[in-house]
Amino acid sequence: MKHIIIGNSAAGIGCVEGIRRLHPDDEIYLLSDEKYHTYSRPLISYLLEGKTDLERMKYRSDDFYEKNKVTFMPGERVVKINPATKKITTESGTRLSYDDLLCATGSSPFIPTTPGYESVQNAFTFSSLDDALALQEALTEESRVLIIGAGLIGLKCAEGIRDLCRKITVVDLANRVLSSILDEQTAPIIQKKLEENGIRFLPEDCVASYKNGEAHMKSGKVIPFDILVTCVGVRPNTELLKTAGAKTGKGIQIDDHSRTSLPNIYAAGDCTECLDISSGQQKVLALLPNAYKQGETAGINMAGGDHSFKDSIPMNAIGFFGLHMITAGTYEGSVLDKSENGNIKKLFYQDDLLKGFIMIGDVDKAGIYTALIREQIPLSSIDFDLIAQTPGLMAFSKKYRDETLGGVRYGY
Amino acid sequence: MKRVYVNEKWCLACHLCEYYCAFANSGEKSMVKALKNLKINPRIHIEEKNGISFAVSCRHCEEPLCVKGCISGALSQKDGVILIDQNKCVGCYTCVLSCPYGAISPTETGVMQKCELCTTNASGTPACVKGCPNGAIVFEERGTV
Amino acid sequence: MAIDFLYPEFEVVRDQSRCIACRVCERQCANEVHSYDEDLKLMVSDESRCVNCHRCVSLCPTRALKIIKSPHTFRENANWTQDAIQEVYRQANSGAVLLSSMGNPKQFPVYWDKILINASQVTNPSIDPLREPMETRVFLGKKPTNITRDQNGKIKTDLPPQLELELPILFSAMSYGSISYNAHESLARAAVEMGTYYNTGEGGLHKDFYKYGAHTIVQVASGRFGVHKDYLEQGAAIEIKMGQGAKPGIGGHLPGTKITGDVSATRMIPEGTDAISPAPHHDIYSIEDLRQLVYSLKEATEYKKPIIVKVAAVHNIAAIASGIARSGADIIAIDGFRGGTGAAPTRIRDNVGIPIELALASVDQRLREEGIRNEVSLIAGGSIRNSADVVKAIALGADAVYIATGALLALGCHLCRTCQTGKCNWGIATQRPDLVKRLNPDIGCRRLINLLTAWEHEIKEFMGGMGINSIESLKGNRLMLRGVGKKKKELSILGIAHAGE
Amino acid sequence: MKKEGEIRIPSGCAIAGVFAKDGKNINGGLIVRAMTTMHERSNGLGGGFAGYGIYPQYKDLYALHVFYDNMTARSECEKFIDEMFEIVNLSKIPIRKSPKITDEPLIWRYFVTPHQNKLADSQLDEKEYMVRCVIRINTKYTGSYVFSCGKNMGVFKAVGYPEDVGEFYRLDEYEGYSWTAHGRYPTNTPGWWGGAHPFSMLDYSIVHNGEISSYDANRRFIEMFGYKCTLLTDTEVITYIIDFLLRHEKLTLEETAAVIAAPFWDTIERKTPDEAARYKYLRNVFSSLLITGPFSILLGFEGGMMALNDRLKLRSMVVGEKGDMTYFASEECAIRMMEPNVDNLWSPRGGEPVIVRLNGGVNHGN
Repeated sequence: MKHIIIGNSAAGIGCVEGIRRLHPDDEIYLLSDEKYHTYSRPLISYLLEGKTDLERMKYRSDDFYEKNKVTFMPGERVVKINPATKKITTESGTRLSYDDLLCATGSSPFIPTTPGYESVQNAFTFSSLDDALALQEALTEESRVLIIGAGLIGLKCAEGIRDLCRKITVVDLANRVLSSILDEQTAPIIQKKLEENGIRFLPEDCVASYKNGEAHMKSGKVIPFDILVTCVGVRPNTELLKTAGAKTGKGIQIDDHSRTSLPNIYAAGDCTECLDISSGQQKVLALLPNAYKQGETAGINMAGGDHSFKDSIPMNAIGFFGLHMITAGTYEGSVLDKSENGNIKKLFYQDDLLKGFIMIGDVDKAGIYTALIREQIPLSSIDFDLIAQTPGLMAFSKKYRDETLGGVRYGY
Repeated sequence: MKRVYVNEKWCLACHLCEYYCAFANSGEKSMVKALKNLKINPRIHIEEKNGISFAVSCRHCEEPLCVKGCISGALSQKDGVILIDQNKCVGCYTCVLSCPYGAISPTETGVMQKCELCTTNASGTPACVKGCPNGAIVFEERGTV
Repeated sequence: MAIDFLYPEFEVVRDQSRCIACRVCERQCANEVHSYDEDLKLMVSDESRCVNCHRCVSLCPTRALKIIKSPHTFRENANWTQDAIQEVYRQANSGAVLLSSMGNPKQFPVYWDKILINASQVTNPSIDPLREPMETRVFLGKKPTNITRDQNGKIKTDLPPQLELELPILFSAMSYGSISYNAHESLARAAVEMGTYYNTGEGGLHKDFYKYGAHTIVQVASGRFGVHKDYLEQGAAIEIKMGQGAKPGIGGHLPGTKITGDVSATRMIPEGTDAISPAPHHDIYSIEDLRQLVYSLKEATEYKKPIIVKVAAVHNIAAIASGIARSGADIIAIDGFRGGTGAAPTRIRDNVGIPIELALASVDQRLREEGIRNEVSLIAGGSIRNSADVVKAIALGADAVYIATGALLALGCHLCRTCQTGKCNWGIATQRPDLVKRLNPDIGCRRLINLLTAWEHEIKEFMGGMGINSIESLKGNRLMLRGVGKKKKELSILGIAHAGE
Repeated sequence: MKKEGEIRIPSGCAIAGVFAKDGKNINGGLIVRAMTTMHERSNGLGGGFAGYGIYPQYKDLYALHVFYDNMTARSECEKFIDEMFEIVNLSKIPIRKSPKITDEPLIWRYFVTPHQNKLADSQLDEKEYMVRCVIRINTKYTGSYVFSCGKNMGVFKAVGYPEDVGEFYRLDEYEGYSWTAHGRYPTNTPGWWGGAHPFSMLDYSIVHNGEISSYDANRRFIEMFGYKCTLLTDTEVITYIIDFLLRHEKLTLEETAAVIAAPFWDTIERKTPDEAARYKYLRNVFSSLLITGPFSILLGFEGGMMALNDRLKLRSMVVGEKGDMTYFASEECAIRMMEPNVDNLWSPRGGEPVIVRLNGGVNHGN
């Protein structure tokens, strides 16, 4: 069998590893429009911050392609997929046929149409290594940086370049930072942390126009800047498959086997949309763990296996200046607030299930809550009071512990 | 593969596993030198309540959510053992978010640590197993988890 | 509080330069000797509570602890020893009988240690147990006196009920109640594994252990606790306990605090009530009465199980044993004055009874003189400490030996001799669930198996050295023994020559 | 030094035997010559022979061979013999004086039969009556020692090398269908005539090479049944055990062998269930009669002979056949001396008896 993978990030790599779990010898072609060895995109802010470097941020070891017998084709942008002939064409004119194909084309930063944007000298986005390197190149100790968007990317970018510039201002339309994952009660804690570290936040505002190195805000404020980074969001790269005839919504639509609507074509990662089981809605869950698992699922199925991934939920682990937070699921239903001693813990539950949580500060063992959401464990089957206080296996049944810790097999 | 299994029936909550773990991963030859006047930060933790107690450490899952979710590629699975390359880890806590057992925790430097079945230290057999006085923690081959 | 004149017997010595304050000592001491002082940031101890059981010492990961005998002393006095003085204080405080546990610790002669074993040289080859078969199988019970044959002249092979042992060592009676469920499970499983037997003692048999019945000796003692038809039928043999080496002539007393849950159900007495075993069986006031009980039990079990009569070694033991041999009993168990106990009045334990070596020698000789040695098997107990003791006991005439203290040591007992408090830190002599769980039967069973396996190896080495390849050729083979440093009278009772003779 | 009966005396030895299944007479000189080849296996502290079929003219009488230390002992003992038995014939046993055999006691022979009234009064069977009388003499009559008491057989033994002992007793003048012989290498005796071998009881005679390690276990057990081990030798206790098993317990020779040289348990467990049960029964019931340690024995009895090794075969023993003749010896050379052209020659396995009987084939054991 011959497999083609488009995309060299988590989903693509997951796909390689998925295929190799079943078939050590199937042919694999991996094409990337970037020229780099696979690297971790979320690490670009850490790169600027100096917490990692180009070597260490490689997502897999140098011998990854060789070890996995992957024909790696860097710098090859695929421009066409023909599902009827099972062939692809690249920008350079290379044509390849496939038996199965994974489309893991990721997402691209969205840049709102703003008057004067084209005239901005140092305008950047922040989602690829090239973006980061370019930004780094442009930064000086005197730079005043304006970041549009106080989401995960914008804030991580702010943290990453904090020591590389003089001034950072972050603007967002919302009334708080991280509005997609924090509520009004918890967002100010992060905002405070950012401000303590010299990052200015401008809520409920947006740029009306750029003129002469200044951003003229809708509110009337004028913010002079040297460098602009636009981080208002990303859009799934669906064009390639959409053109080929696949069903797409916000992202490429896939099932729990990572199959698209086209035969022998799979998709995974940020370019897709899938079911968030915590909310029951189709969503673009542009998260690395999600991408990997979708890619791996695709890989196993491409190799002839039968694997499904049906428990996607939104989840985020992120930290700023040593203050960590972990959130997962959706914030629906009743709230149990177990915050104490400056640590935030809000649990959202409904219909005997944990739906979501927000933890800031002490995030120890947060994965146990994640598991409650992901595995949809009925809260009545565990000691919810205890687990709400202290995440631990103590709150589960002895049988559960015997199975997970003791390796005991019941029912055999 | 051989895994660490915990039988809570025999756990005495003596916490020796935690100390032997911390010692084994300290790189020191003397436990006194390694642990004296320190608050230990072991990779195995006792949970105890109302006379029930048990040790929790990495289960070395066959489908490890931590490895699959690791954004930096620092976590990997080698011969069934889930290892962490602390040099690659950036301390993002995605593994903490992912692990259903709470078996990954930060070190003092902010990168993560977890049980590696003592394959990366000088202990040989996992130190918690060797140090358990009552056979509550064992290292055995029992098929898949 | 009034002055009690008692000073701590032990000192807890903690090397603070080693202590890492892991607090395992604190968590593991049921006597609450250790604690952590938050202000001092140090572990501290209250030695007045220490019983010297070594639990803390054994678990301390940095070996920061040791327990030493307090050097605190009275003015030296060979007559009024420290023990003698303190016992007076204790009784003056309490007005009570002194209680102790385990066997007589006093300085009486240990005859085992004055007996030496023979080995072959030149005239007769020693046998290498690693190369040649070396057999330790033993049958306990009556041996028929007349061979009978069928019409074809073939020998009829029916035998009276017997116990078949793969090695001549049994675990002697320790009741569920005096020792823990896990201790019993360890003993039972080890007995099964090693092809021998353990003994319920007088506390009945927990239903969970019925599955080990084929390797269980069920005891009928004066309190008759837990005795019912099913119980008798579970066992491979029934033991009538007439006496115990640690406390000949008196009964037993398990305090109500130990009669909890399953112990109470197994004993068939209400929770919290004291279990009092009378000094005599109130239906046995004579040897004729014993015979009646022996046959009652045989009737009850359809003559399918051998009956053991266990007696303490006392002054006229030979005559007593002769009487028992004629009572219908199949096996006599003799328990020497060093035998252990879960609780006994100290004075009785330390002053009543005679050494098993002398008792065994005189009983074996007496039964042979009367020509009835084949009517009964002899089990010797009461401080068999190692394989050499086993070999010596068998050469003196025992068919097998009982071990209990040795078995408890294998399980972790450190002979602190405070079983009566019920706070055994090793999970053996206790019913407190948090303490009981400290004895994992998987480990306990393995250690017992190890012990017996090691002894078996050693016994075989001894036998091979003597040129004997089957244990039956050792039984009563007193020529294989020589005494050292003992008087003529003692040697004559033991029936052995002096070394060099 | 202490003599036999005062201390246990281990010894090494040479043994030999010859048996004519057709019952033809063999001259005693043959077995004496056989023993000369194994001179080095003895040390001059004891030699002896047993011959069967040698007293055809008195074949229904018990032949008592007695050593007396002195005349007083003799007159005391003879009173007792006279009291218990009808003496049909008494005489000194003819000897040939030799410088190699010294310090001989008085050696007398009596052909006797129990007084019928005494026998009836005793309520014992005749053999038991004989045994009790002999044990009584040997334990109560100081200076008297009955060393042979069977019918139509006799033991001849002395301190000295066996070939010299044969010469001394003029064995070339006796004829019998079965002979056993023994040369002794005791390691701890001044040499006492009574301590020489064969040891016999009624018509059972034993010659034995070995040193059994089960001695005291066997002795203390067998003594419960009226036997008294006065000599403290292996041969004595083995004889009593065989007497007990054959005569008292009425076991067959094969069963007797399965007691004293019992198969190992794992061997027993490999047999058929029926057989295993019988072997197990015998080992169990007579556990104290298992003989361990090295031995090779020749058991002579009226009409037959059995050779048996300990179960590990820790002592040598070879068997040879030629026609109706069967030969036994510690070493092959002794057999070759008796019959240079044997047909079969083999070394029986440990614990497997070789039994020969008059007019019967050689029994190779199981």
